Order: sequence, then structure tokens, then C-alpha cells
Amino acid sequence: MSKRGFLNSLSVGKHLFGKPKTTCYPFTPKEPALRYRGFHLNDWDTCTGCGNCAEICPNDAIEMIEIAELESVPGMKNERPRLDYGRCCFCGLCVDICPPGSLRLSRDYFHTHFDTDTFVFTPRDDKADQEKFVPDESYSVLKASLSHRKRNYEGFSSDLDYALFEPERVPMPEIPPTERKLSFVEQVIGYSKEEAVHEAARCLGCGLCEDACPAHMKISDYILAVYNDEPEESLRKIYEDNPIPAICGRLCMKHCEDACALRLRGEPVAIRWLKRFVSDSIRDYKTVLEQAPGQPTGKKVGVVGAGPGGLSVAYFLRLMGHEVVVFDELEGGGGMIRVGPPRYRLPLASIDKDVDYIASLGVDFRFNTRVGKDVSFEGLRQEFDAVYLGVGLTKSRSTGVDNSEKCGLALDFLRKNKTDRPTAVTKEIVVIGGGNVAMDVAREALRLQQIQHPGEKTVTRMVSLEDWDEMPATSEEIEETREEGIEFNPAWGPKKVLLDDGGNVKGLLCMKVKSVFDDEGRFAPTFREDEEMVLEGTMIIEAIGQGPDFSFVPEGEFEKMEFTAMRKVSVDEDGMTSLPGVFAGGDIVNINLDAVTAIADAKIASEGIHRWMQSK
Amino acid sequence: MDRNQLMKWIKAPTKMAHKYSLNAVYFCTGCGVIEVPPTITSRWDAERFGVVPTATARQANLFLITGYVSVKTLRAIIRTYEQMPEPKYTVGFGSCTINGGMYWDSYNTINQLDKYIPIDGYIAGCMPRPEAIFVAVTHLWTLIDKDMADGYKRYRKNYAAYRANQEMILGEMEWPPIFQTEVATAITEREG
Amino acid sequence: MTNPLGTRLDATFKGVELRSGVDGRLAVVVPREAIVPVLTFLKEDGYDYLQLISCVDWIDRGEFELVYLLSFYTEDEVGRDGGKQEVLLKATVPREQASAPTATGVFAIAEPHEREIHELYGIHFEGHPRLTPLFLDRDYEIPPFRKDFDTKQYVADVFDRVPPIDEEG
Amino acid sequence: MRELELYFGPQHLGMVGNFSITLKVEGDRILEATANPGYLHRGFEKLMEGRSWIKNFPMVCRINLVDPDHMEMIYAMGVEKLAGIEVPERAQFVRSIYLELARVSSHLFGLWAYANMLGFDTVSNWAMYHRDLVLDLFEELTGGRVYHIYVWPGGVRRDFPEGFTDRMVSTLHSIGGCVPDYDTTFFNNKLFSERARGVGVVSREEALAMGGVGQVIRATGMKYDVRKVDPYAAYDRVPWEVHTRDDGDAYSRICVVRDEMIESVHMIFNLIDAMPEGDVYNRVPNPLKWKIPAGEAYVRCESSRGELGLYLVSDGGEKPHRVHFRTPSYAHGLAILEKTLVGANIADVGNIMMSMYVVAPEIDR
Repeated sequence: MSKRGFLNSLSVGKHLFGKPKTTCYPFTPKEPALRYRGFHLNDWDTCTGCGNCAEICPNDAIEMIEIAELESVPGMKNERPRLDYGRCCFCGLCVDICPPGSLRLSRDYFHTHFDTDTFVFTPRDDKADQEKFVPDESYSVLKASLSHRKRNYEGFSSDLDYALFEPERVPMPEIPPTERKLSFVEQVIGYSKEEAVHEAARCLGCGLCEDACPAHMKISDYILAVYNDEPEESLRKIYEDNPIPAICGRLCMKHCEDACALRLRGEPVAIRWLKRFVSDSIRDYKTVLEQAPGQPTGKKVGVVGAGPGGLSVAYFLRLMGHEVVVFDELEGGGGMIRVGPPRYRLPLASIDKDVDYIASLGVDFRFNTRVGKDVSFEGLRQEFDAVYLGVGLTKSRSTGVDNSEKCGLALDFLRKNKTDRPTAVTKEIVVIGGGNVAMDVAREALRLQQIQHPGEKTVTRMVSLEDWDEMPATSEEIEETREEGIEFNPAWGPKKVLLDDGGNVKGLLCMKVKSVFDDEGRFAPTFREDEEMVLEGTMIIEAIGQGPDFSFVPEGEFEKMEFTAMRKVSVDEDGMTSLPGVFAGGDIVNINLDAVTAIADAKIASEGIHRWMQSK
Repeated sequence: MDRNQLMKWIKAPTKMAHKYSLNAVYFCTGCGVIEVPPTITSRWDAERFGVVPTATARQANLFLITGYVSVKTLRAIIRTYEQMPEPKYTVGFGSCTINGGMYWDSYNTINQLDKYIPIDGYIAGCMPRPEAIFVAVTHLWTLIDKDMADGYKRYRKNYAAYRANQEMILGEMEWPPIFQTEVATAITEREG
Repeated sequence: MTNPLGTRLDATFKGVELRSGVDGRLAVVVPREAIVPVLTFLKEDGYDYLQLISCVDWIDRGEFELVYLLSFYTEDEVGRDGGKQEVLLKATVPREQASAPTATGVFAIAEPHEREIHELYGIHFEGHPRLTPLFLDRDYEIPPFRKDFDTKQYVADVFDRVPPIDEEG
Repeated sequence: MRELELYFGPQHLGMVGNFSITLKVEGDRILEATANPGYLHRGFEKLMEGRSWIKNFPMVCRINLVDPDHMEMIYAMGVEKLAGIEVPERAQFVRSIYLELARVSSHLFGLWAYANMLGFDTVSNWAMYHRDLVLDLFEELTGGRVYHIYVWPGGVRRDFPEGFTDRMVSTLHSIGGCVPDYDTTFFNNKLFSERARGVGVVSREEALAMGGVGQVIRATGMKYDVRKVDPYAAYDRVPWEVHTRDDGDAYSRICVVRDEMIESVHMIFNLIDAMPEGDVYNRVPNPLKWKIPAGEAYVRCESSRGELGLYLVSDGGEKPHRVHFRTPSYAHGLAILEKTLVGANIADVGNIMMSMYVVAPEIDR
């Protein structure tokens, strides 16, 4: 360490002539990195208000607050996250878990103030909040703050590969189309245990689905129970609102999955299949549920129709301790559910499993007894303290074109197939209609053709007024039907049934449809007279919708019943019709036409009946 | 910037000179101190704004409280703050001084700092960047111009309340109250 | 236990229970009194590096579990020389009037660890040179790291009760 | 001479960080020193018991403010070991590059502190300027300047943005280019070496007895580095060697730091060349209800200050049951510092403390 060691450190003087290294901020601006984690931006249109960001925030900096000007819609609450920048640590966990990806961080980070209240901030983005996000020319760094920010200055934003939730659903094992069209065995095989736990792990527990479900089932609770590997606890949670899980597990219109927070950038949680997994994995409900009917109240309730509505009313009232008798003309429970859906979607065993459990609670089921024929409606009203109408839509409508009496009706066709003597089908069948029932009819006809004419060439055709995008059937249903090779003729209307000289059906003369609905959206089809087509077919089945059958109500009473504009039975908030003591619910009251809305009506009606009977 | 406005220099030279020579006391109170060295060294160079770290509280008039304040540090902060000559300004760095930040549920950190000593300005961030610190300094200038940076006057006026809060947390404090209430009110009147 | 160290430990101490090692570490459970003798034995055996003394509060079992983690300095590039591996010495201490013998006699580094555990868990270490407070300024009736001390409740009782300074006039 | 008690308190020009030492002094010589930490105690481990596994991530990197990345890494390794998550190959390389970059940035901070302490302002300005260039790289990679929250159980949070490796290489070359200047003005400068030689000598026996790690024992000639002894991430796939010095004083400690910094830069270049393609994140189950099976794990990694250990206990719930960080400054700042200060003079307190790289929040957690 000679003296030179001291002197040669002066050689560093060469840096005197280099470029100055100081960044003279704020005069020479410095752009933050593209991924910088600054203040929040939230796109209020895609934000569902699910609250997962508030749930994941490690410092409780995010609080969901009600926004008056937004209105709450199933799948979109009117709550938006509010940030407290006195707590936030800018970690970006909320951005990574935001299912719709609406919450992201910007590259703004300037905010200085002496008052701590200004650090609480409800983020919006420059699309919606023009006066806070100023254009570049009027943006000045010295005035920058939470209320003076730059436009499209996006920083750290969500990326699906690194999201904290699992966008893809656990694939559900199914029987492939070629194999499933040969038999009536159940198409969806169902989740195994660890598949169900893995799927249940995807649920973030935000509760959007519970608001969307007509019956307001406790969905996040029972999915959490499936995740914790306790199917018993999960079944108890289901049974608090829905007494027919096996049926709903296979059939529900799943409003909840349309509202699931994960739907926007991934597949929603398979809530219906998880409910089915729970009901399948428990052999005997009774041992698990230990539900005992309440103290007998000495009151008796008659239920007309053992459909989802009737079964639920019976279940809820039985738990309250009332005597319940259910009348149904079919040989088993389920009502329209027993007749309509084919066995490859809903095996009869599942229906009976739910119905038998309700029966085991002491509900008296009287099958093969049609009210109005074997038992009179008036007799019912005297014998029972209250009556519940859960009859559903049982009459199939016909197109009314000439020779239409030669065609089969959808519900009779489906009902006959449930018995041991299914309908004899020919090799060429034409099905009229575009709804879910028409799809079921066509697919059942296809299977009967394979069974009754093995090896021969068979054709199943569908003709529907509606075009591809207007068909009322669900897209899954249409997709599955096309997979099985059924021919579609959308936007054609039936004109005349052609008969051969022997008087039996030869084909269907069809006309091209110009439009189905008029400008107010009412069903008023118009046709192009010049364009016609003949569809060969030795058998035609009409599946164009069902109507209610009130023939069992005597004339005098029927006038007193009031109906709504949509020709539905009008009921008060307790579910009581205009006839005192007569309650109603299900497809004859609401327009949703699905099982879970019938259950929701049944819950309301059962409380209504209970209050009404106590007040009597 | 109003650096070249001559009139201001003539009208209130002490305030202007005071504004451009903010000496920050060299006390690293919390985890925000990691952003102070880059600010005072060559890359960002806070000296362009007149902010220079000084050794002791006696020569300082700016107190940067960087980050969360634990109970033991609160004692040191209050002591340092009270040793600083007036006029003095305090700036709270980051979320922890505003509403507890990440350690809002910790048994050893205080949540709102302005319950114990007056704060003239908070900077958002966890940790505020050097650029945010410079913009905050410009905001402090405007506050000083408008005489709104009056933390120390508020401290003197409500000293009893501040002292009470401090003793609620720190128990007995080993130095007596620095303002007898009569003396404090006398100074405030004189200053008007 | 084919583990060489395990057999030697069995030979010298009777109340020693050996558990399978957690990822290559031998877990040795000893009664409270046997801590210092086992530590000295291990130190002579080459485990000269006491990494940490930790304390786990098993409140449902009503006991503290003191964990002494012993390792060794090695210059060997590959790591394990001569088959040695780290030892996890565990001893349980009852929660009421918890006390344990000090290890400062054997390892000098034990002194701050034990002071910290004394302050945060309330375990008294007999024979410790200075059990004065290390971190905390305030005194807490329940030592803060115990499971029955609820921080959120404490913040609500103490810090949130301090009134904000309201500007009179 | 009369004995005096001097508070080398939290507010002191010679003190970097919030830490205080009470010195019993006779004239200029220190008779007895008692470290007095606790100014930065937030009860980390208690707070972490109240948060679920993923929520602890933003908190864990705030334990050591100079080198937050090794804290994230050690917690990620602990959680992965307990939950049995494997990390994709490329993520191991990304983690190693990220950690070596963090080591360079934290060594530069140490160099700033030490040079500033001894009055070498030119060197400290350079060091902080170069560190700021590294922080720009971090900001581009992770989105945060100091606290990156980038290492994640199951890999890392985002992959390299394109063109990042070239910018990183060019920045490191520009820093490497200044090494001769650092040497002439600081390391080989007689002014500094006279000031640091023979100060704060820690013999190997003392260091080992008091649990010294990292630079403190590497300066006594012992080749002990966790990246070699217990390799993690991609450290065993790239050739590199451990640097040591022999006489255990402040000068050799800071020279070990200098060699390690250069070694890290070379290691980054090798890692970049050997880095495979592929994804960098193996998705973790839903964090809101992620339960980790009961068990305990002890993981180690070599942080810039020495060996960092984490003892993690899970009782099968959604939150950790017990977290205990064994930080290098714990041994250096309390046991070894108190012992080496005895006999030194007051002016050297900062010198010794900074050469041992003591960081206050690591002690109090």
C-alpha cells in the first residue's frame, strides 16, 4: 500500500467529463415500468361486485360499498371495491384473483395530502371517469393526485396463466355420442371423489350464485363442505332449501352457473354436478339427515300434483308438523319431471330416491288418482284445511294443420316410453318443434329406432320455426342433439301433413319462415308462400309447447280464479290464488318453467299455508 | 415553480430561504428508509430541492417519518420532534403512518400517527418512490407559502391533548412536558 | 433406527424418544431436564452450530414445545460429510409457570434466543445471565406470542381508544 | 479515567437503521456494549399466524428491507416443502437469477452504508446510483421498486418481459465496468485499508461459537455457503465458487462482499445462458381456502447477509401455526457485535457494525 495507492485514486477524475447521471425529476420525466403497481383502476361494467378482492386483501384495505346508481342483477351486484390507501401495500393480490379481470393497477403513484380521508378512494377507470383522468396535455406531475390521473396508463394487470383461480373446469366424464345413442344408459357419469374436491376447490365462495338462484340455496356452504370432504354436511346444507337434490343435480337450468364470478374469463364452477355428486355419494339420506317431522299440528293439507312444487310443499309442511296428502295421476312421484326428461338424462331411480325420502317423513302419497276423476276438487277443499295446486303444464299443444290428428303429441310419446311398452317407431321420423322437449323427443325417437330396427338405416329429422339462434332449447342440448346425428331444418314451418292413399303419414309439407316474432317480440310467425319443401317421414311428432289442464276445477270455481296477462294463475305474496285456501306454484304461476323456480314458489307457499292455517 | 419570482423573495425572504433549505433529520424510523438513500444520492439528488440530511434534530426543520412506527420508536420520534427548533415540518411516508398500513393489527405499532404528533403531509405508497418524495416536497413548499404547514403551531396549541395521547401509549415519559400551557398560549398570541 | 447418531443417543440417555427425521433431520424428543446434557453430548459429537431455539405454542395440548435445531459447519462442497445430518431437539414445557434450563452454558448464541422466547412466550430460563426485555417497550399481561393473546382485540382496546386530536378553534 | 455511559441511540449519524447500542465507555475505549434492539419490532410471526398462506406473501418480504427477495424465497421454499408443490425447471432458473440480482442490489446498499459511514462519499454515491439501475430492472420485472412480491409458491409471478435479459446484461456490464474505479478509490485505497484493517476482528472460533454466518465466517477463511452446502433453486446447475479472506477483520469482510458481488454477476450471465424454455408457474390451489397438511419444515437459503433459515409449522389449517425466521443479523447484531465492540474505540462502532452488515429489522422482526 504505497503512497501511489493514495494518488492513483485521483484518476477517477475522468468521470468529471462524463454525462451527469442525475435524473432531474420532475423536469425530465421518467416513465414507470409497464408492469408498475400503482393506484387501482376498476372497470365498473365488467366488475361483478363479487368481493373476492376484499376477501384476499392481506391488509383489509378493500371494502365493498353499495353504489346507488348501479342496480343489482343476478351475476352483477351493485357493490364496488373501495380502497383505503392508508392500508394498501400495492401487492397486486386483488388483481390476480379478480375473476372478471376488471380490477388492475395503473402506473400512477402520486398522492400527497395532509388530510387522511383523501386516501380512501373508489377506483374507476378512464372509460367511465373522464374528469379524474385528464388527457395528457392537461396532465401535470405537480398537480398529480388520486383525483388527477393520467389516461390509459395501465400497469400491473391480470394474466390468466398466473391468476389465483382455476379458470378451467374439471372435465366431466361422459359417454361418447356414438355409444350413447344406442341405449338409454345415463350419459353423464358423474364426478369421482377427488374430481369433486378439485372442482369444489375452484369455488371462491363469493356468493354471487346464491343471489341468482331462485331458491337462494346456500351454494358456497355446501360446496365448501364438499371441499372439506364432508358430503353429509353438504347434504344437510342442500336440504335446508331443496328437498330433491338428485333431480336438481341432473336437470336444473343452473341460473347459479350463469351468475358464477368465474364465468367471465373461464368456465363457471360446476355447481349442478357437485350437487349431483353429493346426492349420489350418499346412499341413504335418512341416516345422514336425521330430520324428524315437527309436533303434529292437527292440520291437514292436500297437494294436487307430485311435481317439484308439490314435493317441496309436502316436505316443508311435513317438517312443520302438518299432515300432508299428495295426489298424482302418474304411478310415481316427480310429475312433469317423471314424464318429460328421458331416462338418459334423469333415471327414474334418482326421482324415486328423493320421493321415497319425502315419503319416509310421513307424507301420504296417493298415486294413480287423478283429481277431478277419482277424487273431486270440492271434496278436497272440504277435507283439507288448505290445498296446493302443483299441477304443471300437462296438455301438449298441436299445430292444427290439416291431418295433424295423425301426428303424435310430445308428452304422450315421452310418457309412453317410460312404461314397459315404449311406442313403436318407424324408420323415418319428423319432429316438429325447437325447444328442449322437442330435443328430448327427437333423441328418444333416435334411440327407439336403434333398438326397434337394429342395423337398418334410420333417419330422424327436426323442423322448427325458429332459426339457429332463436331456438328456445339450451345450446348444450342443441349441441348434444347434433352430435348424435339428428338432422335439423331450422326456419321451416309445417303447412300440411301428407298422407298416402292408405291414409297413413307419408311426409310433411313445409313453408319457409320469413319471421317468427313480430316487432313487439310476440309469437306471430309469417311465411313465404312461394318456397316449399317436403320432408319424408312415416311418423310425425308435434313438440311445440304445453299448456295447463284445469279441467279438474269445477265451472263455478274456475270463473273466480284470476289469471295474469301471460295466462298464468295470479297469486298474492303468500302464494294464495283468488280462491281462499287454494295455493298455487310452479309452471302454472311463474314463467321460468323450471324445477328450481317451482321449489322457490313452494317455499313461499308453504310459509303462506302455515300462516294461513294458524290464522284460521 | 416560483423560484424566479423576485417579488416573493423581496416580500418574505425568510420564508423563501426557509422553504429552499429543508434540513431533514437523519433518523431512519421505519422500513421506508430504504427509499431515502437513493433520494439523497446522485441518481435522484434531493439537494436540487434543498433537502439535505443533517446529523441532529437541533439543526433540522424537516422530519421524514418513513413507514410504520412501533411503540419504542414512537418514544424516540416524539423526543426528536420536540428537540427540533420551530418552524418544523413532518412528512409521513407510506400507508403505515396514515391508517396502520400492513401492520394495522400488530400489538406493537401505532395506527394513526397524527394522534401523537402533528403531520403536515402524507405520501401514498408502500414505499413512496423518490419521484413521489420530490412531488411531496413541492407540495410542502406550497403549504409553507400559504402558511398551512402549521403542524408545530397546532402541536403547541393542543399540546395537552397530544401529551395525553402520548402518555396513554408510552406510559410514563422520562422528560417533562416541554410546554407549560400558559407559556404555549402566550407564544401563540404573540405570533398572532 | 439404523441411524448411527440415534443408536448412540439411545445408549447414553434413557428417556430419549427418537422420531423419524423430517426431510433428513433426526427429531429427538427429550424430557425438559435432559435438554442441557443432550446438547452438550451433541456438541462434542460435532454439532457445533445451534441454528435456532424456537417455541411452538400447542394451546389445545396445553404445552409449549421448545425446538433446538442443531447443525454443523462444513467446508465440504457436497454438504453432508460423514453422514451427519441436522438434529431437531424437542422438549415440551407445560404452559403454566413455564420454565426450562438455559442452554447458554453450552452455546453462547442461545442467550438472545432465550431472552426473546422469555419475553414473547413467558418461559423462564433458569440460570440465564440477563432475562431483561429485548424487544418490547410496553408490558403485556399475556406474553404476546401466546395463542390466547388476540392482537386485533389488543389493538381495539389500546390503540383505537386513543382519541384523535380535535382542533378546538 | 471516569466511566461514562453513551447512548449510540436510534437517532445517530453513525447508525444506519433503527437500532441502539448502550456503550459503557472509558475515555475513547468501549468497556462494555449492550445491544438494544426492538425499535422495529412488529411481531411479524404473530401477524403471520393470523393470515392465510398466500396473504403472508406481501408481508414476508418486509422483514428485511435491504434484501426482501430472499425472505420471499425462503417462505416460498418452506410452503412448497410443506404442501409438496414442485416448481417448474425454468422457474428455478428465474428464481436464481432474481436472487443473484437481489444480492447485487443489497451488496451495493451495504457498500453505500459502509462507504458513507467512513466518509467516502464518491464511492457511496456510485454504489447507490448503480443500485438504482438494478432497481429499475426489478421494477420492470416485477412491478415494484423495492418490495417485489415476485417469488410465489409454485414458481414466480410473471415471466421475464421480452428484451429483459439483454437490458439486464447491459446494466450489469455497465456496473461491472466501474469495478476498477471502485478498487482504486476504495478497496485498494490506503486511506480505507488503514481505516479498516485490524478493526473488529472476529476469529473463526468466536464466530463459530456465536453462530456467525455469511461474510463474518467467510472472512475468517471458512468456505461455508448454503448455496453449496444445501443447494436450492438452480445453484447446483451453474459452476461458481465461494470467495473467502483470512484475517476476519472489517477490511476482509467488505472484500468478501466485493468478490461475492462480482461472482453473482458472472453467475447471472451463466444462468441466463443455461435457462430452459417452459412455463414458470405451477398453479397453486384456491388461496382462499388452501389447507396445507399438518407438519413442520426447516428450510435454509443464503441471503446477502448470511444463512437465512425458516422453521415453519402447520397444523393442517388455512393459516400457519408457527413461523420462525432465523435471520443472519440476529447472531451478528446481538452476540457477535457486543463481543467485538469491547476494546474498540467509539469512532469504530459504526465501522464494525456496518462491516458486519447488521440490518435492524432482521433482528426485531
